[in-house]
Amino acid sequence: MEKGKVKGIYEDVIMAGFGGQGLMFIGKLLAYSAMKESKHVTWIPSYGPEMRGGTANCTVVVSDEEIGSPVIPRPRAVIVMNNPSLEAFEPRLQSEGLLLANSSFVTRSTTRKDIRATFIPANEIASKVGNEKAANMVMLGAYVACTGIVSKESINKGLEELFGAKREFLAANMLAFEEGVKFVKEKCPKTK
Amino acid sequence: MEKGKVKGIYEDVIMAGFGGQGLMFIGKLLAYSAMKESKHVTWIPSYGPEMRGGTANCTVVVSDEEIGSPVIPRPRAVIVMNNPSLEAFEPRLQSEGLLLANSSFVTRSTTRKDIRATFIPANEIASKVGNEKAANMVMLGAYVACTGIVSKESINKGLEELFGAKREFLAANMLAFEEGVKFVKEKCPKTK
Amino acid sequence: MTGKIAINEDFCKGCALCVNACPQKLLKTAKHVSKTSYHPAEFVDPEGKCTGCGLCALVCPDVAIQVFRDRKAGGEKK
Amino acid sequence: MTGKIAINEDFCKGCALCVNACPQKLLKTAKHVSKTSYHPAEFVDPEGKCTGCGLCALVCPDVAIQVFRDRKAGGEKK
Amino acid sequence: MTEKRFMAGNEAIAEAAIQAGCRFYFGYPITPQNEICEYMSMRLPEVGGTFLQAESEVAAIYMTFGAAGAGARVMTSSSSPGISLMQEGISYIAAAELPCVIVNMMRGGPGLGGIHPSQADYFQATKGGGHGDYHLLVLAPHTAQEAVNLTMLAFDLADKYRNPVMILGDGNMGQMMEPVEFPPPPKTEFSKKGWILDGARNRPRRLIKTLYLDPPVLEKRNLAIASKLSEAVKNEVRFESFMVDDADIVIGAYGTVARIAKTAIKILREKGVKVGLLRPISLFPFPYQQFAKVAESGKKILVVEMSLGQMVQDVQLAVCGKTKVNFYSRVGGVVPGYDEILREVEKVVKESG
Amino acid sequence: MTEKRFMAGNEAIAEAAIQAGCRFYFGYPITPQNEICEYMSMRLPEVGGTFLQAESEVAAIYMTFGAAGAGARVMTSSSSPGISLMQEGISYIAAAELPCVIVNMMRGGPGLGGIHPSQADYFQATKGGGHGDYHLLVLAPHTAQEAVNLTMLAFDLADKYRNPVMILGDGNMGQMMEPVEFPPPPKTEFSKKGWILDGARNRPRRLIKTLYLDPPVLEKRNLAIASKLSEAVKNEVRFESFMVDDADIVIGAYGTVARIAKTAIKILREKGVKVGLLRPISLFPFPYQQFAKVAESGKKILVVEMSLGQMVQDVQLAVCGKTKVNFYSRVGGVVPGYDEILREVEKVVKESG
Amino acid sequence: MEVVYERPRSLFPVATHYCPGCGHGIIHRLVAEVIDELEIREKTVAVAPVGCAVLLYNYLNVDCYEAAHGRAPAIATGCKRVHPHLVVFTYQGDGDFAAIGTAEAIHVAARGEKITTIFVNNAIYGMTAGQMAPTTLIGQKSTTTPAGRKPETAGFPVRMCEIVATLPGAAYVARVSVSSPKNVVQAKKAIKKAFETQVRGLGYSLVEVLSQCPTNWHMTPFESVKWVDEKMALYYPLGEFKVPKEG
Amino acid sequence: MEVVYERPRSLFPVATHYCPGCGHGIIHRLVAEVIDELEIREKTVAVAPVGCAVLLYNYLNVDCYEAAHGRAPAIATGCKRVHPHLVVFTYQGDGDFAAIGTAEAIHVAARGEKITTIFVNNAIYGMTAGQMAPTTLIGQKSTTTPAGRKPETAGFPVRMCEIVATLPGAAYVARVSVSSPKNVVQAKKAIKKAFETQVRGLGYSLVEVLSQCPTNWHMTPFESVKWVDEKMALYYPLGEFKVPKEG
Ligand SMILES: Cc1ncc(C[n+]2csc(CCOP(=O)(O)OP(=O)(O)O)c2C)c(N)n1
Ligand SMILES: Cc1ncc(C[n+]2csc(CCOP(=O)(O)OP(=O)(O)O)c2C)c(N)n1
Ligand code: SF4
Ligand code: SF4
Ligand code: SF4
Ligand code: SF4
Repeated sequence: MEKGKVKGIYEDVIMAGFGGQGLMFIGKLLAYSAMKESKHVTWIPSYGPEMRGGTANCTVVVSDEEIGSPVIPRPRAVIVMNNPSLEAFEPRLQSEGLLLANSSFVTRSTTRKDIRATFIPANEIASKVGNEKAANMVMLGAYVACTGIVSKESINKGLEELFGAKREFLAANMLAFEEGVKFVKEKCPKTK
Repeated sequence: MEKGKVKGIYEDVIMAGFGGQGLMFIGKLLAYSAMKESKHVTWIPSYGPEMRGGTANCTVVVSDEEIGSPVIPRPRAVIVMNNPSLEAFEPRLQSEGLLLANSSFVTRSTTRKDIRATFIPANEIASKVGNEKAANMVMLGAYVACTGIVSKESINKGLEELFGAKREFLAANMLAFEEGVKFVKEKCPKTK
Repeated sequence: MTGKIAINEDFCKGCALCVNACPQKLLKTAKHVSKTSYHPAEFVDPEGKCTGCGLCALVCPDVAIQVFRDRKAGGEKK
Repeated sequence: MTGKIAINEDFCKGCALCVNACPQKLLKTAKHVSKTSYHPAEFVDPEGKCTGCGLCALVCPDVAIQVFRDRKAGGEKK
Repeated sequence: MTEKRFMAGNEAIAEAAIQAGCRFYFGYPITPQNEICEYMSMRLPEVGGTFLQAESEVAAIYMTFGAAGAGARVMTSSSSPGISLMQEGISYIAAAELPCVIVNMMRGGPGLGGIHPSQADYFQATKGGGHGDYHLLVLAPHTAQEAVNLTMLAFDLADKYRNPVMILGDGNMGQMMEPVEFPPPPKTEFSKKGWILDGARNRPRRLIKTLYLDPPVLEKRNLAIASKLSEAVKNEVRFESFMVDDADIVIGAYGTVARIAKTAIKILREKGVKVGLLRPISLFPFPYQQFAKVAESGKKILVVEMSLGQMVQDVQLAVCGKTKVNFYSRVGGVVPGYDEILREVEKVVKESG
Repeated sequence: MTEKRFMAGNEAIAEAAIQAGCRFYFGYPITPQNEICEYMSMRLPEVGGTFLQAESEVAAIYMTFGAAGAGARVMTSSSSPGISLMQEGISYIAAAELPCVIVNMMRGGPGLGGIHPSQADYFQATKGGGHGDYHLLVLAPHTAQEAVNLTMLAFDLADKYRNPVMILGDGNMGQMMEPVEFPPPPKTEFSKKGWILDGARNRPRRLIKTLYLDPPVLEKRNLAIASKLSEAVKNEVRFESFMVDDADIVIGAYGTVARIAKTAIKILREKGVKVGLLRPISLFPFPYQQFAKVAESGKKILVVEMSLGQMVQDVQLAVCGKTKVNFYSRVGGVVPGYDEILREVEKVVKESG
Repeated sequence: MEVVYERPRSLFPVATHYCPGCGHGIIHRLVAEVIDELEIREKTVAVAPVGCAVLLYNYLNVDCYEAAHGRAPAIATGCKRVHPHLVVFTYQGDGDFAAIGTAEAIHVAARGEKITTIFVNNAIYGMTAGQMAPTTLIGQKSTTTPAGRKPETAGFPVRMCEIVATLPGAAYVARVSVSSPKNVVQAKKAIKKAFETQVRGLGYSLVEVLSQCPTNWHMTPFESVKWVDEKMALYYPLGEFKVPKEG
Repeated sequence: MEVVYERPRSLFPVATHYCPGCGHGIIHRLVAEVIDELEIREKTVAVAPVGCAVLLYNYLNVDCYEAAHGRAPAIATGCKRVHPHLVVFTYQGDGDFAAIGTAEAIHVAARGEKITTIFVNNAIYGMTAGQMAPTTLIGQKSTTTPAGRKPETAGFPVRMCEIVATLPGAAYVARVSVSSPKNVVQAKKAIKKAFETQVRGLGYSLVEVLSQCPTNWHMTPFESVKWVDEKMALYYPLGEFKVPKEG
């Protein structure tokens, strides 16, 4: 929903990328973690054959009120993990909206001036901390850092509960998550 | 339709009996013959599994106007060829209506006083002229004699055209038909 | 071995399958018409030739035939 | 008998069935990612061992392989 | 004038189809429309056509799909349960925009029900028993002659709108024999050349499909079909207005019930009751305007159906509260007699003072 | 309060069914409801139930028939084309008065269409896509939690009225994950002892049938079913009235569209536009009276659907011309955004001055 | 004298609606006898077809479903899964089992569903008055093959036993006829084996019964049983196609 | 050097939507090659199934219908009856041909309809993402048999060739696979024979192709072709089940 249109806690985000980049995963994780904080949440995936091989996306809404539309025509934030996703969702981002792009795959810059865009070399970062597969967690860390919509603890618990995450997996993912937080804090000091 | 309710030529009749007694046949013949006299006609059978073994009936309407209802709740005339049919249709006959019963099979008399009932030993009559199977034609002859709704010639032509009747078959049936006419003329002189 | 049969006219439809099945030729189609307006099968065994073999009953589609047999025949119930 | 093959990277999905099919082991999965974001098959035949047998093409689900053979080999078109 | 033939409604429909150029029929037996099947099996080979008894109604409707896509004039027929089985296929045919004629000789339902006349498949026929937004064009004859004429028309409408057309009758309509004539069918020719599948010789290949995974594309397709149908709504409303002009009460009825109502009207008129009949011939498109006009002129309405109340909803939509819509019905295979209708009209007269 | 679980609508429905005592599920895969199938295949064996993947939707609905007749709580599910294939069976189940729950997660149609959300099977669900006079009870949840509650309710209603109940959702509803709780299901017990088939031990044998060849007998059956349904019409109307009281404009919408409308309403309210939502929860019986009341109080109505106009007819029937019924729709799998609904409301505001 | 043959108890003492000479009557009787002999009446559920035998339940004194055309196996499956201890059987004509219900027929066998099917093959559609069945013989006349069935347009008759026997889930598959006392005895044996197969939980059992339809064959009952022997049994050989491994 | 192998002309030069290693691609190619070799492209009509191959028409340059799930044989019949001179074939998955479309599959063969079916048996529902197919092997995991297919509840896999071969209307019936170069060569031969059978008007022809679905089997493409050879081909023996009498 558009900024300033409602009071209280409210965030929505579309996450998009190749199938296999773990977008669905971090979307669910975000929603679940927020739910554990007693917030209202919805998670809605794109579905169908286009997921196979092609790109996939999901939309997460978090609010302290009952959620109306789980479908977001003009999202407040967008996380994109590849070029086609940038093409698809950059135009839909609302003014002042947050664009988080994984620059390990997204090769062009944004053309919009009215948004807050951050390009994050998520795969490189994730590699550096030992697990390239956790690039998605880097992006989630960045998103959570920018919005503050859930706590790190909730994410940690979410990983454990929702995905029955094994100890090492948990640690590796949380490490990546924190790198994402760090990246944002360092590069975009404006963020709360 | 009820007597006196419409002007012009109009007759309706329900014919009922065992499957195999040739009721459908004479019904079609009557309708076809009347059609050939440029009258409007409808013929409608009872249909479905009850026809197998059980009783069957058909309704014929002849008129010089377009025919509305082909289904006749209270018929002007009823031809019954067995007891169940008498039970079924005697009560439905309208006041002053014509009941023609084949007394070779119908074993009880009518209980109604307000109708014109004639009991015709059609099988015996047909046997006498050499073809018991033509009992139906005896009944048709009686009906035509009572109502004058079609000419004998039309019936003759109808038999030929509709059923491609062979010469002998034709003759035998017309003979039975005439016996039916005769029976009525003799026994019920009131009939026109 | 002697036997006899009873035909239930309420059920018989006069199909005559029993007539053809009886090895002793003891069944025939009756002249009269039953209540259900069929010509039923008729058991005619003046000479007591019926063995109670039950073949008529075996082929009767209308289960109209009851078969009796002399005790000494000792035939199992079919 | 000598031959060679050409792999169309627009079609190849990197399934590696050809890699397994090549009797001369001349195919391998490339390090690089194609436009369609697969690691395509790569034809590596420095010693010219390819016979143009076409087995790789036979099993390729994406019709990504074109096979050439020396004229003198005179092999029929498959 | 052609010669009159004495035919049952089912046979008349079959013969009319053949005279309209139908050369392919796929069907599965079911009472009370077996005579269509049987007549086709006898007649089609005579005219070089193909009769095929399908293994089921599901197969029959898709054989119809195949033949229609191949460019043939094709028909199938069934009765209520069989038509229910065809709902997926009907939706597909409408989606693929293939012309064909489907006959439903309705019988009592739901379930196996009975084999006697019914009109309880009205909603299924007119609102879409299958999934998705589509509509059949639905024609409801009330005499055998009209069955002939409407069957011929049905093939033309199917071609004109590339849409399946349903002939909606009932057991009575199918079994009843009446004199019929076969006028030469309208010589309308609709070019099918542009879309039929007959081998991609000297032309780009063609496709008949209904899958559009991209929602905006499917939406466009849906809207295109809708706009085509709205053309039909404009052009193809058919009805009979029988003694309506001076009537105080107008009976709304179609098919068998309508002709029974005519008898009631004749009798009532002789009694001095001013009653008429507005008879929808096309059930889709429905003559909403005509009913609206009736309502606006202050006439009372009595809808009579062999269903628990289906067409009456369309009548209500049409009159929009402007007059009272009375309703009378018999169901389960019971055909209302003209005497019942007569009584109902008199009730309405009394109630309205 | 039970613990919140984070579940997709499809899974929530499946789990709710199980918690409501459903131990038998027969179905055939189709997007976008495969998760119901899959969840059932995993969970039912855990609770001693039976999951069976049928060879088709036709078989699935008749397996459901068989299990319902045997006295079990049973469910099947599918999406639009599959539901079309079930129409004959649904008519039979209604005719045989067997309780069961049928889920339709609607997708774009007609034909194969697409797999994205749609509401174009409204007529099929509410007016009867099968033959004969019958009605499903139809419930349309708009959140996963409501899907849970209505699924549990559905089993009770099915038993109470001995009638099939349909849960009508769409792809969004099925795929979307939300927190849900599973309240203990209502402890309503409906004695099935009197009619189920489980072997004629120490009692006269029983019959489950739908054939009544004698029209008057079938008519009686039809009327009995109708009178039972009219009870449901009296008792089971469910709806949500959201900010309707002081509204000038009332949106009529159900399911996914309704929740999207709620967002539009929140935004509009902040802008000072007095708009509300009347959300039918039961589509059959339809909240006619509630819409009539809205109309009588002079509010404008805007119906929004993912169909080319189906529920809007019921709204029109309800308001009977007493207010203008505006209509907005997206079809083919396109989900209307709250921004579009917002725009439409503003248009209505402008038009009505 | 002792009664050596009388009406089986599971059969209501009523006249049937079948035509004179129709095989359905014999087959009903055999099923009833088997039910009586196995003493399973109180745990038997019958599923009647759509076809001439739709009124089966007027004759058999057991719990009964009336199915939709062709769907009896699906209904039987639903019932059996709920009550595995019951004996569930379908009774189906050739239109029902071999045309509209082909998929249900194949798959109930493929699943090895523990039910029994009595499949009455009379080479015609009886109830709808004489249309071609999938089992109608080449050359045979019907109301939809007025010139006799031609394989070029109407295809070949389907042999269901041969098909079902290919499926591992089918435990007992046999074809019998009721055209003569000897065949009736055989038929009963097969029906009994089929029910026993189910009771023993071995899998699906199918008995195809060649059955005369004098009415729609336009023959006398006697001509019709001869036609079963002389024509039908040639194309549809009698015998057991599959028997449970353990005896 | 001469081109000894290249893309068949009847195949559009586009990438497919199939997963890496999927057998559909190979089978499409073989069909296209046969169409090219028989020079019948301009008189061929394909009927695409509902299943992963629903988009067949994006690849094959011939007139195409897209059928409803399981109904391709009925549509093909409608088309072929209108245009007997055309070559009409259906391309169907195992859900399409052996589950929902069983009746249509059996009866198109029973009628001896002069069409060809390419039946792609990948033992799973591909398009809907991995549910059990009628051909799923015992023990095989799928999303609706999470613990592996158990015959007691989910029944036994269906062998369509064996069934169809019992029908007189079927002229050519063969099972092949595309798991190795050798098998691909065999597969093509069978497909060619099948089309020739149709062209020569001999009856119905069916080629069942065992095909790998790496995605839903959760295997690499190479593992999946090995699984075809080592598991599937055991239950589904390769070979010709019926060949036309005259050669
Ligand atoms: C869906 C559906 N289609 C068709 C029918 C009509 N119908 C009733 S019985 C029957 C076939 C009867 O033949 P068969 O199964 O061989 O049994 P029989 O009557 O010969 O014993 C048909 C086609 C129906 N009731 N329902
Ligand atoms: C009537 C209907 N039921 C179900 C579906 C969903 N559906 C689409 S494809 C498919 C099965 C696909 O499996 P298969 O036929 O084996 O082909 P594959 O995708 O494996 O190639 C199903 C069940 C549908 N589209 N229509
Ligand atoms: S077999 Fe039975 S029904 Fe037929 S004639 Fe003999 S006793 Fe009567
Ligand atoms: S077989 Fe084909 S698609 Fe697969 S890797 Fe080799 S060239 Fe690429
Ligand atoms: S029509 Fe045939 S099958 Fe039906 S009852 Fe008569 S003889 Fe028997
Ligand atoms: S899911 Fe399986 S069958 Fe479908 S494209 Fe992928 S590999 Fe092929």
